[in-house]
Amino acid sequence: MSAAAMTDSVPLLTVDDLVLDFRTRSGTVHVLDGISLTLERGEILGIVGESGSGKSVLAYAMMGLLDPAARVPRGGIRFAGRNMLTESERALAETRGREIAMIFQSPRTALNPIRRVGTQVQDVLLRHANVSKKEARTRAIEALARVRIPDPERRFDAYPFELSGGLCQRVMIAMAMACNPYLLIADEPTTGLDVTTQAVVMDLIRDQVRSANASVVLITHDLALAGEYCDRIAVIHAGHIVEIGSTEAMLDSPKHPYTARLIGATPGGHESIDDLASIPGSLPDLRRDLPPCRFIDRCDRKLDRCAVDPLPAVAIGADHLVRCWNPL
Amino acid sequence: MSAIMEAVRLVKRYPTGGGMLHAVDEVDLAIQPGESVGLVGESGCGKSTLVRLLGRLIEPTDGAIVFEGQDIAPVPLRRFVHDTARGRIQVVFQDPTESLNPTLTVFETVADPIRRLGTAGDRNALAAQVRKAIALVGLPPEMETRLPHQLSGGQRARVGIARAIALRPSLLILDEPTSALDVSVQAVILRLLADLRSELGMSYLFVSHDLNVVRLLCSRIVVMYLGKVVEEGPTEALFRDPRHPYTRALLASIPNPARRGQTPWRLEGSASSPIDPSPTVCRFYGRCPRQEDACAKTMPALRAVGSDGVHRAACHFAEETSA
Amino acid sequence: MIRFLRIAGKRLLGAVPSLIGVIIVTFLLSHALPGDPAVLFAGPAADAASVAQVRAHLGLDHSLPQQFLTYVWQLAHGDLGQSLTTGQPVMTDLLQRLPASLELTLVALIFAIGVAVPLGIWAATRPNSWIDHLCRGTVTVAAAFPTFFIALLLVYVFYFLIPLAPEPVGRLNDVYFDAPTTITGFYLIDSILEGNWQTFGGALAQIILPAISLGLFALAPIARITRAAMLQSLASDHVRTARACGLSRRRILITYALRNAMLPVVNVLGMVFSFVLGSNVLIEDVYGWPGVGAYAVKAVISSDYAAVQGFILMMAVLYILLNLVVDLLSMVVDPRVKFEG
Amino acid sequence: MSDTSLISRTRYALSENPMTLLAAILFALLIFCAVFGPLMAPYSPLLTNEGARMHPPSWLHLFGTDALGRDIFSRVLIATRLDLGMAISAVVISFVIGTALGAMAGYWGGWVDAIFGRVMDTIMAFPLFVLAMGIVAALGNNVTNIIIATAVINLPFYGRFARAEVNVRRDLAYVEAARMGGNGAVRILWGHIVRNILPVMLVQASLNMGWAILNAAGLSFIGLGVRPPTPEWGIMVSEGASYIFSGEWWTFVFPGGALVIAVFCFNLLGDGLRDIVDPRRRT
Repeated sequence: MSAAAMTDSVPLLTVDDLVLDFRTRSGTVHVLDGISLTLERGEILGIVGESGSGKSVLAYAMMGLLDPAARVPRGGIRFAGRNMLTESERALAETRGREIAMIFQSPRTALNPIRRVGTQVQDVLLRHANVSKKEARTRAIEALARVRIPDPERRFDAYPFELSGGLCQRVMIAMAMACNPYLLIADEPTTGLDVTTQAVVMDLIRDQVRSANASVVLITHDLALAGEYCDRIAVIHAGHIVEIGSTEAMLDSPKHPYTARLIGATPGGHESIDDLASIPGSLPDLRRDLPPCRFIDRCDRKLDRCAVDPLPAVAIGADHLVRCWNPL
Repeated sequence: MSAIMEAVRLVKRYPTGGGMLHAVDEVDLAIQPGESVGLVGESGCGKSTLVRLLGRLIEPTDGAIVFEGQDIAPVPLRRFVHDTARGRIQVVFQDPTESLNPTLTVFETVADPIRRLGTAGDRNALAAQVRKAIALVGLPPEMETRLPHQLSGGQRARVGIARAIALRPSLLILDEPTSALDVSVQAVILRLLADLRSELGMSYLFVSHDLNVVRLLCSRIVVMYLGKVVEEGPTEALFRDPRHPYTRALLASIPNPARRGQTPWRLEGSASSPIDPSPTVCRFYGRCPRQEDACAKTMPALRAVGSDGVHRAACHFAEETSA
Repeated sequence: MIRFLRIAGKRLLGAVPSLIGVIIVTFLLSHALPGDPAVLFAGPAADAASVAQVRAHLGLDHSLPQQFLTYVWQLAHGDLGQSLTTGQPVMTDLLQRLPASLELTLVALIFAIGVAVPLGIWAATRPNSWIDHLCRGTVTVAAAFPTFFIALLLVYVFYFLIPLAPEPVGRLNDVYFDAPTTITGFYLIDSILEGNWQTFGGALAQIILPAISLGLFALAPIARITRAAMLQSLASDHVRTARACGLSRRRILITYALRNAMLPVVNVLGMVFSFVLGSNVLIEDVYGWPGVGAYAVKAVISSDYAAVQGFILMMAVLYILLNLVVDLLSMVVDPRVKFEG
Repeated sequence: MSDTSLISRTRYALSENPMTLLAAILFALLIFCAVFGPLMAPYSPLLTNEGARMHPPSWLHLFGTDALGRDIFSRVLIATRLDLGMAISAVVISFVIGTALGAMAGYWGGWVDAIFGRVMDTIMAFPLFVLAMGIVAALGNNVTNIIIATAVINLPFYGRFARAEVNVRRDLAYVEAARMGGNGAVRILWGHIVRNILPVMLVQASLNMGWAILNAAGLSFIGLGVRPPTPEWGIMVSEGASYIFSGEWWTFVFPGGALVIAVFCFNLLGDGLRDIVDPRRRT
């Protein structure tokens, strides 16, 4: 991370040179490699990548919710003074829901199908807010009202299957924000929702965290969506953060060939189909021994050293970092 | 110029416990030869039902489907399956994984429609046709013997397209063909589709929830809401000057980095019930930012709003251009 | 609650077609099949005249639909015909013996559920551990033992070889104990109600081996489905959400995982009931249990048609009722069922 | 399913669950006994021997002798063919009929499905063993009727399974694509749907075999179907039961044990096949 990105205070979240593998029957999968980033208070960071790039695993690692098959040979994640990878499950459970919260894609299945949605919000409050049952109920209804669920007293008693996908996602946001966490991790929160609902949900997430001065990590495959809502964007490719910087810098003058290709392949902003760029090849097989740069097979700017030298971290301007030997 | 496919007052209703579900309600839609028409709308608006009606996978409740000059709606599905028109309307399905039979190789998958409906005489002629289709979608010949689970998402999408174009249809209906794909793959498939259309001279009905995709591929867009067409018009006109409030909301919801920090008017809530909707109330009533008495009294008809006569909208206030 | 009752009523009505089907099948089993019941009823020594007499007496000279109507008419009056072996009305015989079979069935079910559900949960919380493999192995082996064989083995080992269990002479050894006064017909409950702990102990000792014999086979399906459902539940999206919300391990395990996992478990109970009810036939004789199963076996061997038919009908009705209970139970567990209903 | 993946999955399933290998060996042994049992038996199964009544197991009579002096080992061995034969015939009948009817009901729905559902519901409304008992009692006491009864009570098992599997596939995109490609109903049902569910159905059949064996043996045990002196495991257990209080355990333990092994083998085999064919359903 460039020194300029550091402020005087300690960042809310620091991921430092994180390496993460999955042990599977068909070999070790090198899911994440050398991930470093920081997140300040009140900031919205987008992590953008194709499926299989490791962006969701990174989100789960931040929550300390890793699969037992995951191994972390190097690096760490510090959130609000805690090491999220080494703390006990009990301590992490205290933190989750209170200081760090998460929302998921497909909100209908993310909620318990046979428990009233209000009760699920209430469960979180009872666990973390040290309140009576009655008080928790009142506060749960308030939380539902804050996410603009119409008629929250009545909806408190609804089951997830009685609500639309958009409303379920609002309930999830209400649950996540019930205890005013410092950080909200949103893992593809609008996948599967209609575009109009997506806009409503994203507005809601943004407004909620802004008013609580919380931070967001938005995991998404949609660069345009990240562009509209995030302050900064990190582009992840095959377990590497290839470029990270302010949204303007990333979209206006991308430095990594992959970022540029990604922007070129996003349908919005093109006048004709002929302008639509493609990205050749696909993600490398993460079970193999990988070259230092994992984009090398898809890159038209590769140099000889790309296959040999470890990835550089080139700072461009104050808050823009690219990991490429031959940036644009 | 006569349309290659024209739906006339097409209706599909389903009986449900609570009444009749009006999935597609008196929809008129014409596709000209060589034209590429985009169909957009939120989930549950009836666009999938319309695709299945036009693709002749389900029987319409009422209305006509005129394809290449003949009304094919009265032909029962059981018989239509063996009709020559069957091969001339093909559909590319949404999920490339689900749309391939897991036990059939790429070759068998593409050969199936040719065997059933094609004219290929002997084995060699069939193989030649299959290889041609596989080559057209840009799959290397060695993929022929692969099974779906041995292919990547993009390759599966290509197989689905190869199967659909194997019979050289005149109308290809694409039901969200790229929604399950990553952007990088999506871009490739979209370009392939554009190339195939000009190469084979097909007409497209392209269904998508992504307006940006539709914009790139289609010259005309049809917007559906709760079983009805609420607006249709040339792509540029519709993007520049949407006349129906729903279309406006749809356009305003497209993620756009240029709008960062702004909160335009959002379409909240969900559509009213499609079960026995009132025939005299605008379907958008209740969700519309400007609902007036007229909207609750008469259902607005789809009518021309521009001088060109092709841009049409179903709103009482469609003449008021948006700011 | 009103919604619950309304749907319960609906389910009750939904059982009517099954009931009609059951009545038709039992009727067909005796009337429309090869072989002449009149010959059977009249006995091997009867001449043509007495067969004809029996035929007329049984109404077998009427047309099939007419016979069916007579049959339904008699059923409606609780008339299942006369048993040839006991000479009593079949209904009386069955009602007399039913409590014994029901008591045994229920104890067997409680045993099976009580062992299998915790076992399944235990295995699911430690998947692929040695505990898991042990559980899986044990229930697989248990499921391979025919009920009648396990019954014999248990008697041989725990009565003949190591005399731990009492002599298998039915519900209570009347040499030492007096039967409790009939209140529910279940000895275990009646003896408690009477406060007669000695009798309770005696009845309990008698029922343990047959109940285990009956319940053992049911262990496998219940334990397996519990394990599978629990594993699925623990891996589900909503449990992930609960973990992301930092809920306590206990709350996640019980409120979020277990309650959801109970749905499929409740659903297999129907199948398990079917098995346990049917198996009474196989083991009652071994334990000298005076239930309907042993009665039915005797009836089958002596071609006592009315008795067999009555038994089948009664079991089917019982089973339909039990399934209704399962249905209502799953409604309590899953709110979604209510809305679909 | 490609050959390589089938082999690798088989290897995986075997390494994951070595019991499947044991099951396969037991299965081979059972089939061997069923085919060659009569040739290998040291004594005639019906040969009574006044001088050798109730002999405990010895080298002369591996499993001892029964009250009539018949060699229990020979009887158990020879019974394999009958017991497996009854179960396999019953399973084949219910598999074929159940799958066909269920698939049609699931595909066409409507009144075909309604009638199918009613018939299955009626069968399922009985405790199944009780129904089997009733059927054999009514149809007559012989082996064929045991097979018919066992087939009837297993019918809903396949029928409902096939119906459900076909029902979820009937509107899948690849089936609709097949319709687009000019396939008629029969071709779609057989070529595109049933062929895909056949492996899973076969797993169900092998899981069901154990149950069919138990059912047939249970019927003989209570005196239905097979009659003495025919060697059959259920009937032999039933005959041996009389000597339980005189301690002649071998009379019922060996035929009972044979039943246990057969049922155990098929249950394990079904589990193993399921792991190979359909790993998701593993329980």
